Amino acid sequence: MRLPFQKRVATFEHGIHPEYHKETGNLPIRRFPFAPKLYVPLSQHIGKPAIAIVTVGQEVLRGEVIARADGMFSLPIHAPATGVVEAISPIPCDTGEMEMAIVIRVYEADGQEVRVRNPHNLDGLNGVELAIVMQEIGVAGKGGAVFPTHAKLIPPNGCVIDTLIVNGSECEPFLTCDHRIMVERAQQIMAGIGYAMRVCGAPRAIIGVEDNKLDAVAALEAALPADGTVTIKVVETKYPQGAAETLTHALLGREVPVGKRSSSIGVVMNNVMTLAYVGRLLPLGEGMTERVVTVAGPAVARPGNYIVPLGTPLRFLLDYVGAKSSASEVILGGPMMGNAIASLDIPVTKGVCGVLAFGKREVAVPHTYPCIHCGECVNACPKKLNPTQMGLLAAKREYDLMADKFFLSECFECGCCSYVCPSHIPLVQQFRVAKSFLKDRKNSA
Amino acid sequence: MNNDTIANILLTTILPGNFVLAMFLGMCPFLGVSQKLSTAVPMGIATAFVILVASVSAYFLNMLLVHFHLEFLSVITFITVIACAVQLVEMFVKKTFPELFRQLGIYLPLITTNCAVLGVALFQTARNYNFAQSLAYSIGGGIGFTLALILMAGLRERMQLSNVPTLVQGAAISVILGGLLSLSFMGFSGIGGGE
Amino acid sequence: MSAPSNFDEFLDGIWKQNPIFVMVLGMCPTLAVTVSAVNAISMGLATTFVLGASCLLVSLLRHSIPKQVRIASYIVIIATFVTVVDYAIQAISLDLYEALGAYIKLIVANCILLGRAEAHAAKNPPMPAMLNAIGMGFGFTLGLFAIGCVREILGAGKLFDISLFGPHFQPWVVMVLPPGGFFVLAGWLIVFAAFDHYKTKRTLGVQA
Amino acid sequence: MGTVYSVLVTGVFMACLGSMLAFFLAIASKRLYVYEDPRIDLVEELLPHSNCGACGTAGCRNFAEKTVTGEIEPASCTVNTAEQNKHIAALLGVAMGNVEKRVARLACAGGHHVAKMRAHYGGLSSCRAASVAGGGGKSCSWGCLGLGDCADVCDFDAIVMDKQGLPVVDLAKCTACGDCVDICPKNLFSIQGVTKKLWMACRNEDEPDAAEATCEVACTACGRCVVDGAPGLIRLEKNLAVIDYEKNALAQRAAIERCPTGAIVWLDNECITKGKSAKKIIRTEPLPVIA
Amino acid sequence: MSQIELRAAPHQHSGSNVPTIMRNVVYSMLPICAFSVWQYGLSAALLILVVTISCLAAERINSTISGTADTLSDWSAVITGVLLALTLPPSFPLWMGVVAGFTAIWLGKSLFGGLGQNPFNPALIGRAFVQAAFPTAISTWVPAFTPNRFVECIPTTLTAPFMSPPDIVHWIKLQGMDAFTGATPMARWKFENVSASTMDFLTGQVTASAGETSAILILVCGLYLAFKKYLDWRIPVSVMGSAMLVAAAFHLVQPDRYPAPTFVLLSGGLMLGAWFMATDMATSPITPRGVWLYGALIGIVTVMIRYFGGLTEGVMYAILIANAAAPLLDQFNQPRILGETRGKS
Amino acid sequence: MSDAPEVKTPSFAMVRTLGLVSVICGIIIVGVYQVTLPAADANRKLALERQVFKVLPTAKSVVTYYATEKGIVAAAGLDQPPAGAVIFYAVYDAAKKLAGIAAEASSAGYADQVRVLYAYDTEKQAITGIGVISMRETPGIGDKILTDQDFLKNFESLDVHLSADLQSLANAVKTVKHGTKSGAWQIDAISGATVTSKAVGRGINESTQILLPRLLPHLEKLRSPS
Ligand SMILES: Cc1cc2nc3c(=O)[nH]c(=O)nc-3n(C[C@H](O)[C@H](O)[C@H](O)COP(=O)(O)O)c2cc1C
Ligand SMILES: Cc1cc2nc3c(=O)[nH]c(=O)nc-3n(C[C@H](O)[C@H](O)[C@H](O)COP(=O)(O)O)c2cc1C
Ligand SMILES: Cc1cc2nc3c(=O)[nH]c(=O)nc-3n(C[C@H](O)[C@H](O)[C@H](O)COP(=O)(O)O)c2cc1C
Ligand SMILES: Cc1cc2nc3c(=O)[nH]c(=O)nc-3n(C[C@H](O)[C@H](O)[C@H](O)CO)c2cc1C
Ligand code: SF4
Ligand code: SF4
Ligand code: SF4
Ligand code: SF4
Ligand code: FES
Repeated sequence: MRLPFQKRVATFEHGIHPEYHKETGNLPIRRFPFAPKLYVPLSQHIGKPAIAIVTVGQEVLRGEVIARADGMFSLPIHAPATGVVEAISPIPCDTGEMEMAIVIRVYEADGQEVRVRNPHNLDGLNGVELAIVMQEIGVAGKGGAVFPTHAKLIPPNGCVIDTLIVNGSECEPFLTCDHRIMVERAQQIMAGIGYAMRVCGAPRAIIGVEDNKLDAVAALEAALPADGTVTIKVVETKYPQGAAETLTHALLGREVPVGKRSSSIGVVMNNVMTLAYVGRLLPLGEGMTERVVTVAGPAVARPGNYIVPLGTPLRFLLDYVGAKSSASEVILGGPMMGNAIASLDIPVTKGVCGVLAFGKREVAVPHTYPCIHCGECVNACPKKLNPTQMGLLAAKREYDLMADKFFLSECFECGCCSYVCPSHIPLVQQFRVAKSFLKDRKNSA
Repeated sequence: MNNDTIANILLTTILPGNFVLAMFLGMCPFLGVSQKLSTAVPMGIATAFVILVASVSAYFLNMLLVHFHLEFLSVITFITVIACAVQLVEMFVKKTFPELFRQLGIYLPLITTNCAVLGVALFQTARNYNFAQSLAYSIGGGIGFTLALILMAGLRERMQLSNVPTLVQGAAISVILGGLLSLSFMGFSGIGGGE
Repeated sequence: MSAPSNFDEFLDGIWKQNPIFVMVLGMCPTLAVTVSAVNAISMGLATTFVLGASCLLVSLLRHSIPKQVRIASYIVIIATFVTVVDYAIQAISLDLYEALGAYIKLIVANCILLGRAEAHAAKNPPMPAMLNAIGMGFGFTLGLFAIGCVREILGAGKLFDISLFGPHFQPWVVMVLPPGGFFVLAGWLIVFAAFDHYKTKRTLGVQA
Repeated sequence: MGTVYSVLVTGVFMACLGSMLAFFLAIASKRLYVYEDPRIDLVEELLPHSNCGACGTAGCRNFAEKTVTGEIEPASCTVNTAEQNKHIAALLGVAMGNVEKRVARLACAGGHHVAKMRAHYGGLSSCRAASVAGGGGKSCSWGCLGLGDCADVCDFDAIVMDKQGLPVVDLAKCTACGDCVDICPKNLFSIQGVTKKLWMACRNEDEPDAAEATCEVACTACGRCVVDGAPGLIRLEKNLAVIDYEKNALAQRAAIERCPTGAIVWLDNECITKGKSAKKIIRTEPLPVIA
Repeated sequence: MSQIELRAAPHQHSGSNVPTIMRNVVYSMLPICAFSVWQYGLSAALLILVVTISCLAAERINSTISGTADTLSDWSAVITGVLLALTLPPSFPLWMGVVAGFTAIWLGKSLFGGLGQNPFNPALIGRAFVQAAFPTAISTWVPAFTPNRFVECIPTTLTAPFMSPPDIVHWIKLQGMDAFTGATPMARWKFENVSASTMDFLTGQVTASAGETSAILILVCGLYLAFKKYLDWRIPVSVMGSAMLVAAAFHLVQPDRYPAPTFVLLSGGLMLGAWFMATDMATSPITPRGVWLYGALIGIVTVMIRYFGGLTEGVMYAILIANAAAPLLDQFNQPRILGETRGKS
Repeated sequence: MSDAPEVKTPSFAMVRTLGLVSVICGIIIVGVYQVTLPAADANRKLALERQVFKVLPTAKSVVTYYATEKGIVAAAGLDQPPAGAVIFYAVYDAAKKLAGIAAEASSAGYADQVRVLYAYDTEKQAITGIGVISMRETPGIGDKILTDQDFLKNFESLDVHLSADLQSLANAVKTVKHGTKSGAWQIDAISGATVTSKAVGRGINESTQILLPRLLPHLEKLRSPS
């Protein structure tokens, strides 16, 4: 609760204030070595998987396209290292399913410079043309949804985009990669914003940064373009400030209508790191072969932000930061929304912004009590849903009722409700179960 | 003896003298048709309507009976008229609002055997209510019945989401809820009566 | 499905299809007049009489009543016998009449009656129809009596008006108030459920 | 007021009242008449009222309407006893219909004594919950998670979880309602006719070696059943043997005899039989979790 | 790496849990208990102890019968017991207290499935039951601060089980308290039109239930809980606010007939009810508007019962009735979710 | 396949059946009514006498009267009471002397109407006893009006004499809080059952206020019954 005389920082209603553990935010980004073998899944984005265009035994150069995009809502995959294709076979992925991947044995002796680039002359291209060029560099959203960025930027028919929101909130605890990018690569972010504005046609861009990253704000301010089309707005440090709906609400006071996309209210949102990569890679015509990943957590001996080649298996990554033997639970992403994984053979992909390792003690299962109707979850839900009722319904498998009467599909799984529940009821998990059931049933019908 | 004011009658029949919770009238639909709000509300309204119809017809019928000195026929004539009225309402709804009928179909005939309907007719006669008082009595009774039904439905919908022990599930838990509701309504005793 | 014997018909209502504990019907008198065992039994017997007589008549007339006036005719028949009982009780004892209050007249609206008339008597020959009805009536009486006993014992410290616990017993007034009726009924329902549960567990145990 | 007077007045009064009401009702039932086939009610009364939808209609009432119009055969209601369905057929004067009994079949045999785990799942005890939380930790990503959602949803208590954490369907109780099919996150259940006796109890599409490494009873796509079965009955697809039930009539027990892992089985009445060469597994305790 | 553990997101938690909340509520009630023991001595102490123990016993027996895990450790039964005891008159016979305790837990809670599943406030169900069962005993009041209160019990306290309590008028006279009228301030107002002073209420110098005495103490303890976010501050605010408003309206129209709003606020169980019982989470709504309406309903019904009903005190029944309406209040006041457009298509 | 049976509305059969059933049932009822009427009447009379004898122990016989604005009439010959009449009972002792008047008072109590029968002594112009006809008050509280000796003492001689103009009571009967009775026309309430006590008082007040002014001018008629 904010007292009346306190200065108001732009924010949204409800939400939570978890412990942030953002110690790695002060460490500069460092480079990560190449694992002996890289496992590059063909599907690292939302949309159709890429189609492999290499064969087993073929030698590939770093930056070379090894799988091509399958249509507009797909992205090409570039070789993350120079080496030889050892296999194209299923490997485990974070959902627990198996996915096709190209396995590259990395040439140890190679310097691993990017060997293949395909630069275009970007001047004079209109928005759609620029988007097509953008597809070639294979950038997917780094904010979590891994939607192909070029496709996201093109305004849907009949929509006029008036604002590009650049999401620099990074509200998840532990994660600091966006923070470091803003501090270290402000210039490239600005370049990326420029390209993105050209594609989506927005006359202005607003960068939203939480007030616990004021050094990032300073760095960005120094790099702002002179024409004033880009502004920075500080928002309250609160989870989930970075979610599209809440940030849009905090910055513009607009609400995305239920069941619609944010483009319907003239807004398109990109993550800062997404735009940093666009700004860096697009002029060079270089493919995405690596990304900055926060590696942290109580079980990690050398936490930090690392530039990790895509396809690096977690086993190798955790070994290197001194975590493998002490880790009990490994999470891809932040602690609030990230998924725990069942296998260390899973590789780092374009959507992995953080790898967190927790020790035995931190993953103890608390006793679950029945819901005591305390309403904490209702007061925490940033979407103002009714998690109490949905949780009770889910326990009785009343999934249809949840969807019909309680806006199940609007839940963006931020986890605030589970976080505050004194009964330790796994609310979000139940909502995900409900959604997955309804989706499966719809697909099979 | 029958100098109760309209407001008093209304208040008494809705709260402290609630047909269901204090007078035990209309228990069967109260326990039977209260699983869901979506059926409880139309059922309550339909019953309230029939109660009103029954009360008005009973009032005039009673005038006739008194005129002919046939008071001993009151039960049989009231109930027959009620039964026919319900059947007419049922046919009417079936013809004009088939959708509503599909939802309520099974419950409509039940109203005939709802003690509250006959109860209103008999009690208003026994208390020598005049027309306005009878009207207030039946309207209050209908509202009270609907109120109890709706409260009960809300509680039972909630019960469906809790882990009621198997032994208590079903009728027992509804009866207990009814008891607790009735216990709560005891707090209203005295309202509308007394000074 | 072999045709049930008349005796089975009779037993059905007392136990397997007990109108109070199994079918949960006729709740108004069940709750309203069971403040004492005597009231309960009188009400039960009155209902039994009406049930038996009207089911017999309905069964006799079952072929000559058109479907459209079915309900109206049944209810007229039931109302007749209710009125008969009403006056009979007035003639027998005014005290009892006062105690049972309007609920005697309300037997007409007791769902058990119309339910039995429609579901059983209208489809069966007179003999089984009446036996079934009387069985139901006894089942109903039994249920009322069970409830009435508990309410009278706790609520007044008496049974059949005989003091059980001495003059200083503190009566549990709630038992004779409306909520007490609900609670005692619920108690019996739980006892029935527990008994059922125990029985099915036993039979399952024997099978295994 | 004399008795005679009283009786007379009563008689006249009741006669008037009775006939007047009947008259109203008669008018009303003419004016407000809505035709509805009375047999629908009769049929509905004979149905089990479980509204399970196993017959493919939207509940029992709908089924009754469809049987009356002849769109569906009485026997399609698998929950009802045959006797009741016979009553319905007799009532409507139609053929009972001959519908093969169908039951839910599980396409996995990997209990926790033969299938390896790579992680220990410690959340909400439900298969689908496990599957949305990183897949549940079973090494075979196709296999049964063993947390019993199917047993939980079956309204007919037809599924129990056995000691190895696999669901077992009680064929007598199963009504083919399909709830277990819907709930299983791994899509392991399907509704099948009881005459389909040759059955593939594995879904693992991994490379043969990988598959056998994750689960001792996985199909290794060795092809022996393809050779031993009738021509065209069984084929290999995605590292699995696939049975073509169009040719079900040709199915013979011989097809399973040489299966080395026992992934393909013969279902006879209540019991599942494996081939003679299938490896014998005597272990019953769970395998340890290995990352 | 020994074994990978799989857990569902979120992997972080606020750290709050049910027993901690419940334990804190118990702590916050201890000063109120202490005050009532100071006022009424041994009898109050015994009553609180016996009722709480019988609640715990009922809970224990229930978990044994139903074969569920032991549920004593969540502390909620302690709250029920203490609150129930605080709403009873200090002279209440102990055996009736035991009946109240068992009813509270069994009828009020266990039958619905235990913690959090009960639609009505268990403590109040316990009290409503004994109020209906033993109406005389529960409306028998004794004066506070009798000289021997720490060495002897009020005679009714130790009534033999199932027996009627003795008449205590004589005993009260013996205590040298002849000015005592044997009635609560509210009864005195209702039947004699005598209003007690505000100061007496604030400091607890009035005859009442064990825990309905010092308004200030209750306020402080309640505020502590509200500050720690263990209770929803909106509920007491709307209960007290609506009661005050309605009372003020009546007072303005007929000042000689209806007492001042402060009297309504401070007398009887309103404070205890508003802060500790209306706020019971299991039985109150959760949606924002639902919560406000719930509080308002309690306030209004309380005043209505007090002014027009046959009873002197209506807080308990008002809360129970609002409990009954809580599911409906929730249903019809679902919050507007972010981005939802109502009415407009 | 759709050879569904056609349903017709047999109007005449409906009218005939329901009419016939109604008549038969009506006759049955009339029969029973006529048969039981004497017994029921006798019962009612007996009950009334029992009550009256309780409040007026010397009573031996009871005559029912109606009091109207115009005067009093015996109920015996009348089919139905005259409009606005109040019923009361003249009670005679063994010597056929007027022992007192009994009348009913009723008012809303805690749960429902409390109906009491009170005995009025024409000599003393006071109420000399009450008995409860019916009530649904809470057992243990409200029903103390039957048993509480202190309360019953109020009615050993409750002053109800009329004012000089004979139009109303000199002092309205009033129930007062326990222990504060100060006049012979006041009723000392039962502590803890004030609501019911007040109902009794209010009922008596209402009844006497109407009945006594109508009754007193015609006392002579009662003293010498025809
Ligand atoms: C609960 C929640 C929290 C989120 N937090 C962040 C965040 O902190 N930073 C961020 O860039 N995106 C966050 N996102 C993703 C944004 O909603 C949005 O998808 C993203 O900023 C779009 O940019 P992208 O397409 O470049 O990834 C979050 C999403 C959700 C649902
Ligand atoms: C968004 C982003 C922008 C980057 N921009 C540059 C850049 O402008 N120049 C550069 O040398 N490295 C940049 N890097 C880092 C390179 O991938 C790499 O660290 C760099 O080539 C230094 O490598 P070195 O240690 O081999 O010199 C960037 C990384 C990211 C994530
Ligand atoms: C369940 C219950 C039943 C009651 N029944 C009666 C009753 O029948 N008659 C009555 O006068 N008071 C009854 N009361 C008590 C009244 O509410 C009120 O307290 C009393 O009449 C006031 O009397 P006092 O001022 O002497 O204390 C009952 C109280 C409760 C809780
Ligand atoms: C603020 C607060 C108030 C509570 N009030 C009550 C109460 O009035 N009565 C009660 O039985 N339990 C109360 N409880 C405890 C708990 O919610 C109660 O036992 C549940 O109703 C049991 O499901 C309270 C708990 C809290 C946190
Ligand atoms: S996970 Fe869903 S329901 Fe829970 S707080 Fe977030 S948006 Fe609301
Ligand atoms: S936070 Fe947990 S206990 Fe509280 S209402 Fe929500 S689900 Fe229930
Ligand atoms: S078959 Fe499916 S639902 Fe059943 S236990 Fe296995 S995984 Fe769970
Ligand atoms: S849930 Fe599955 S096993 Fe159970 S009856 Fe339905 S189909 Fe059969
Ligand atoms: S007996 Fe069924 S409604 Fe009254």
